[in-house]
Amino acid sequence: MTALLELEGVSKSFGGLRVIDGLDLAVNEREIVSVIGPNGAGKTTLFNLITGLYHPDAGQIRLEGRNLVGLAPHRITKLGIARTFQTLRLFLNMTVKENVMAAQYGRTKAGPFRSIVRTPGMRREEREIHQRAEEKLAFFGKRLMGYRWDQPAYSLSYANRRRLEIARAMAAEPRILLLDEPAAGMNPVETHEITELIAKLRDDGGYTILVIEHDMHVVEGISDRVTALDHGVKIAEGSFEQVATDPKVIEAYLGIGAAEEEADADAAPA
Amino acid sequence: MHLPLLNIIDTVRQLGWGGAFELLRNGIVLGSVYALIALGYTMVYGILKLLNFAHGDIYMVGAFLGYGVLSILGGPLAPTIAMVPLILLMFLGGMLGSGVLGVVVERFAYRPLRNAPRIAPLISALGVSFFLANSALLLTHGERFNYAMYQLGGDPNTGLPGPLNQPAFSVAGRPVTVVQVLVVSTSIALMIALTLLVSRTRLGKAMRATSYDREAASMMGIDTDRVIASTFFIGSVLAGAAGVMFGLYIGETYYLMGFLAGLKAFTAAVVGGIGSIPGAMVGGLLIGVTEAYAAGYVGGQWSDVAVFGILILFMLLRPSGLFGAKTIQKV
Amino acid sequence: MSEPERPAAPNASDAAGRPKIGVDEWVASAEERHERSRGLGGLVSRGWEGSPAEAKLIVFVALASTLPFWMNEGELFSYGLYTLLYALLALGLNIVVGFAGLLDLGYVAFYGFGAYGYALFSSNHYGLHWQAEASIPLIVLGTAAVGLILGLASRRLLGDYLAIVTLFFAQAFVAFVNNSNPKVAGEGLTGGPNGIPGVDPLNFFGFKLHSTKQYYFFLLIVFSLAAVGLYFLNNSRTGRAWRALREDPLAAEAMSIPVNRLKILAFMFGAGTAGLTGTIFAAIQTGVVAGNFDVALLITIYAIVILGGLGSIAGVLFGAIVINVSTQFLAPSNDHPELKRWLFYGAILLIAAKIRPWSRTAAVFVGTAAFGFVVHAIASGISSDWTNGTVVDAGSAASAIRNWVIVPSGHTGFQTWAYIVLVAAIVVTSQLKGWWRMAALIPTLYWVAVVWENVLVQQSAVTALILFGVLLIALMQARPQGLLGTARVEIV
Amino acid sequence: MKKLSIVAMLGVLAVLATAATGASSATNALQAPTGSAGLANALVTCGTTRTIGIAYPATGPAASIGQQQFRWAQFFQTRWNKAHPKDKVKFVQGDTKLPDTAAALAVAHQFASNSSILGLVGPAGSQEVQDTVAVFKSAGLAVVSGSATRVLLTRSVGGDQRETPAGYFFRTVPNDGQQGDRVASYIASKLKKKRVYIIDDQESYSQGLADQVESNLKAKSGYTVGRDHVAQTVSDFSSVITRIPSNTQIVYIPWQLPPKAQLFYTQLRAAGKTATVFGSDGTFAPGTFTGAGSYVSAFPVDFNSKEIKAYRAAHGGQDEAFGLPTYSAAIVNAMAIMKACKNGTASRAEVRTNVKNIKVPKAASLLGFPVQFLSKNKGKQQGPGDMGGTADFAIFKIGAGGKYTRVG
Repeated sequence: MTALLELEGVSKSFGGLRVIDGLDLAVNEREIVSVIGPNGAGKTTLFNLITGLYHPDAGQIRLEGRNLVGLAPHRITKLGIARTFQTLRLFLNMTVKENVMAAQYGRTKAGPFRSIVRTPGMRREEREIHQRAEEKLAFFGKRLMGYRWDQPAYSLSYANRRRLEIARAMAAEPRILLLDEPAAGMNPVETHEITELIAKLRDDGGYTILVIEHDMHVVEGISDRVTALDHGVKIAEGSFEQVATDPKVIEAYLGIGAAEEEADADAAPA
Repeated sequence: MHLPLLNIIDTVRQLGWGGAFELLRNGIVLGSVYALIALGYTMVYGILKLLNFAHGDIYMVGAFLGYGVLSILGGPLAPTIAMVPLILLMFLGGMLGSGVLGVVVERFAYRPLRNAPRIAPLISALGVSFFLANSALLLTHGERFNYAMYQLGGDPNTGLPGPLNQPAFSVAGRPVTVVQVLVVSTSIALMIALTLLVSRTRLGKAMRATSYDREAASMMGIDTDRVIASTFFIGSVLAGAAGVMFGLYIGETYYLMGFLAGLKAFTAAVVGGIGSIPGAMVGGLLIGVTEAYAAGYVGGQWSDVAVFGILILFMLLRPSGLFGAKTIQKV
Repeated sequence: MSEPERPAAPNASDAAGRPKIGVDEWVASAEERHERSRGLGGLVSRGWEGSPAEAKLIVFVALASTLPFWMNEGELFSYGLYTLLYALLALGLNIVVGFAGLLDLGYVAFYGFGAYGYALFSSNHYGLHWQAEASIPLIVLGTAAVGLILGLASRRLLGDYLAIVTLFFAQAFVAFVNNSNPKVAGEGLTGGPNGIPGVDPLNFFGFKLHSTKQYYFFLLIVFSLAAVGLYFLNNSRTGRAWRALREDPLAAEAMSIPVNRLKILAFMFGAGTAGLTGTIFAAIQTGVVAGNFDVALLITIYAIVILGGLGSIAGVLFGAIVINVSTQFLAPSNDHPELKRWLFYGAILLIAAKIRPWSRTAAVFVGTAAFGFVVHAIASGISSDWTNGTVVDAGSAASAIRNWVIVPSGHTGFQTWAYIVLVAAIVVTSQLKGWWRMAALIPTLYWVAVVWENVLVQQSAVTALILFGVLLIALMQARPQGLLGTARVEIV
Repeated sequence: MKKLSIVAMLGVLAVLATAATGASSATNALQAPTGSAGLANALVTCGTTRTIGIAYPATGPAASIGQQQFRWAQFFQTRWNKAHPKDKVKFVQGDTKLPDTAAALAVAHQFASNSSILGLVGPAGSQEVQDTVAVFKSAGLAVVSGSATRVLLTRSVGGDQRETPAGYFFRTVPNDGQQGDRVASYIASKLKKKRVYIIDDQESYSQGLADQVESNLKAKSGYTVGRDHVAQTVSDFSSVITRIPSNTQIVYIPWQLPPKAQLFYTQLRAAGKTATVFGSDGTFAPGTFTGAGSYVSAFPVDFNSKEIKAYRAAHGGQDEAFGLPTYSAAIVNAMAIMKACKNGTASRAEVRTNVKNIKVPKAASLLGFPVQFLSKNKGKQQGPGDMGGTADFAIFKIGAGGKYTRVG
């Protein structure tokens, strides 16, 4: 069985600085893979490469065997990869529901002229867009329901903004969701919720998920597999236990020689 | 039937090297005026991300203030005081007056909008531009005042050159006059002063910090309102100097002169990479020289079209301007 | 005056202390303000927000259709017809700037393309007299195609760089039509500085529009249709995608929205609307000339869109009404000097009446009146030529003004200095605090009257533009998000 | 539901539209949207003060000349009202913002609907006249302009139709054709110079004159005629001057703004070129355009007359002639209205008929010739609405001290 998403020898540098260096990565259907690594390890760059915001200097990125390198980001999303952003890039002045509806652009067809005269086909499609948006929002229970639909996104709390980002990514109807630090800035209760949600996304939603996360509790709770990066190079891969105890990983997080001094590597770095 | 291209080649041949130099000279002199105005644009943009459309009108006010000093102190035919202090006083009046005006404009039209959507101060700037230009129209009845009425540049009757229009030196048989040297050297001096101010002084540091991140700067104890006011003051002082220089060189001041000059300076700032100080200088010169060559070789009516056409091409090829930082999009 | 919480325009010195738009605190305070606004203003604003879009449209059309029945021809032309023309033009700009967030400063060039296109197809210039039902669709498509080309050329440019390229495009357009005299284009494509005169009226299937009223109703119908169409478009997949790309092009791209294609589409729709408006303009004007498409028009249209509230269709209409009616009303050809005088003094009184407590307001008013008589007495004591100038167009108020305001005759420099002193006095007064300010206010207020009578009334056309500039500044401070716009969060 | 209500609304709108506007009666002649027709013959009670509309560019790029025109009109008003206390005039101003003709059209509609307005001075620009004359015509107003000089406004030339209806447009200024002919023949037969360079300033007036002179000179053999154009906003002519061949004898600059001519003159001399500068009536301004040795074509105005001295005393500033024809246009209107008001009432139709027959003697017009309008074509250049008679240009030479002397 070939993997759903495959990266082979992907490299990227910015002005001489190698951010990703010959990276191989495979994500199988309905798998949750976590990417960990210290700040500056190249995790977000990896996401940007997969989604087409950056073009790799070398290497191949394939979705179901189809090469993605060189495609525009919106084409890649249409092929089945959607993401969230670490820094939160919601459409702040649009309502919650509109945010989700906007992401269905690639899945719908009605052109501007049909929209102006409101043909029956266009209205049917519009109803479907509404319906699907409501479904996606319903995934988050009461958090994003009811009166919140018509509120502008900027009025949401931080945690809700993270949830809305996920809902918006879901609305693009992808096969793979790339989640960039979904639990950042959340309190323990919300973090717990997000952990459950990610599992639910895979189990009920049928998504394959690639996630960047710093919170080791979250990583432990959700991951089928964990990949650790440092300076753009993969330094470890395997189950959470394998990776978390790998001396190279501990060294990367805590600095050279830290592995010997700090036996208690349990403390997850922020 | 003449093909336009052949016409141009003909003209180039006809004008020869002397003509080519003359056009270059014209372009550099005019371009250094644009560059000074562009500096004000670019500084304000750098710090507030605001296109200060009223900047051209501050330049216009500077030119009128210089004229005011000239008409009070310089008698029509023989100035009542010596020429050098007279010119210095004109610069002083034009620059200080414009500087104060810039601060007042910032205080009344932009500061209350500090936290408003970005487009609001833009409209406010248009309002200021309307206000200043039409106030000048009201006060001058739209008349064009001519610095050359006073015998600095030359005798208006005989056209004999005055002290400012005497040739200072010549290249390829084409003279470069005193006023042209004055304009170029003054603007170079002001640009050096500005560069030193931005790179060496406390205020310069505060300006750079504020333009990088206003909020962070204010948390670090920088009084950002004062820094912004100073930026407006300095930018307007430069515009005032440009106004006086233009007056001395060309002679004419009138109420709408700020608009087109502002447009060209804005262009210069963007071509150079908006926010960049050396960019504004080079952009200004580039515009001036392009304009001169287009007018000289292609024809007066096409000079603006040529400038716009070349710049459009340029922008399309290098969208962030000459000195604009090519930023990596941070995601 | 139902919104007492609005900071007074020119002397709002508390900018630093005000909450930032978009911050939670601000959201809460905006809600509160909204809840609190009572009285007629609050009722109207809540009623406005509560009613559905089609009701708003019907109310507008119903009110607008009554105009021809109570306005004379000149009023209908300058207030009615031009408001609609500007509104239609601004509607197109709203697509580009309001929906898609592209700073297009070349917009009037498309308007020019439409107008010149119609002038070429339906005039004596080439002897073509196409029917409007043939020429208008062709021109609208042609203009949209030009929009496509400009969009394609500048699709990679962002923000201010896009602005500059499009601004040049507009300038190049004006320069081109002004220069395409016989020597350039062989046949005199655009008529050069003389423009193209004698353009046909709009002529649909043999039915010719030939009066202001007919054009007014025609424009009303076109505007309503365009507004409805854009409303639908804005609430469709395309509209959402435009707004998404305005908010965050990168995120939009990542959410399967082809950003470049949508930008170009926005350009095309904007250009097409401008082209349509241009054809109507050329027909109304019976001629076109390069001067019709200058930057002043661009500024007006931008002011309309931004004043009304970016991205709001009703806002565009509101902005057009405010901008056009105020400029036309202030223009000297609108011959109501007395009315303008009383409105001016009324506005000054209203601003002064914002002083609290009331006793101070009364003190300032009484003080100003007394101050005026004293100054007048002293001035006439010095020399009679300080007070014996003629008061312009004063009607019934002439004697009151003559005995209170000094109107000198024969002092040529007076006007200039009076105006400069006034501007300086306003600047100084606004910076003073407490009793000093009260003390400075009295002579300043009096001086306002002096300048009005001596300078501004004399040159009413220029005054109109000065007041327009002040109006723009004041409106932006009172409502930075525009009249009907919703406050926005900006990512810089 | 939504759709239905909109359709219904449009239906109602269509009914209203037809009700309000009545059936269309297609006419082919002049087609501006109009409708103040009722005012053309309406009788207005005259009283002691009558209203004249004055359309001029008070703001915008042409404000400097527009404001001159208005100052001359004000000067006229003061003098006239002193002399005719029972037949006073007052002006309603209209700002036409030249070159944006849209503003002129709005002014035209407002004037047309303002029933108190009996006569009209302006608009200033030929393009403005072209676009507004239909509105004024339908309202019965005659257009009396002091500065719209395009030949086609009064006279068909070649295949081009005249652009205003006869009897509705008059001008108190000789036209471009007359001036162009005069200048070309002066250059050819008096100055006898064969190398001429023509620069227009890219507006209607200037281009018309430049074309006329260019074609007249080119029609003669042995002439080298160069041509360039500069925008009116330009004040740095150095590069345009570089382009002028150094053996050029005459540079003809038919421009609107005298200060620009002076700038051009000083810059030309500063660049070391000695060609003679030849200006037009637009550049005629003793005190502003003072370049010695230059020529200017203008009306044969007598600047030593006491009226012009009085103007200078009242309004300050330099001598200039651009606004003078506006003074004459105001006289024409005031006289026509006074005549119509003999019986206490007047209508626009009456005033318009009177305008056609007004005679302003040479001394009163200040222009150096009497004002009186042709009713049929005269020569190649003039048609109904032009002045005919001795209304033509004179050539002045600027001498030492900036003194203007008539030489032809």
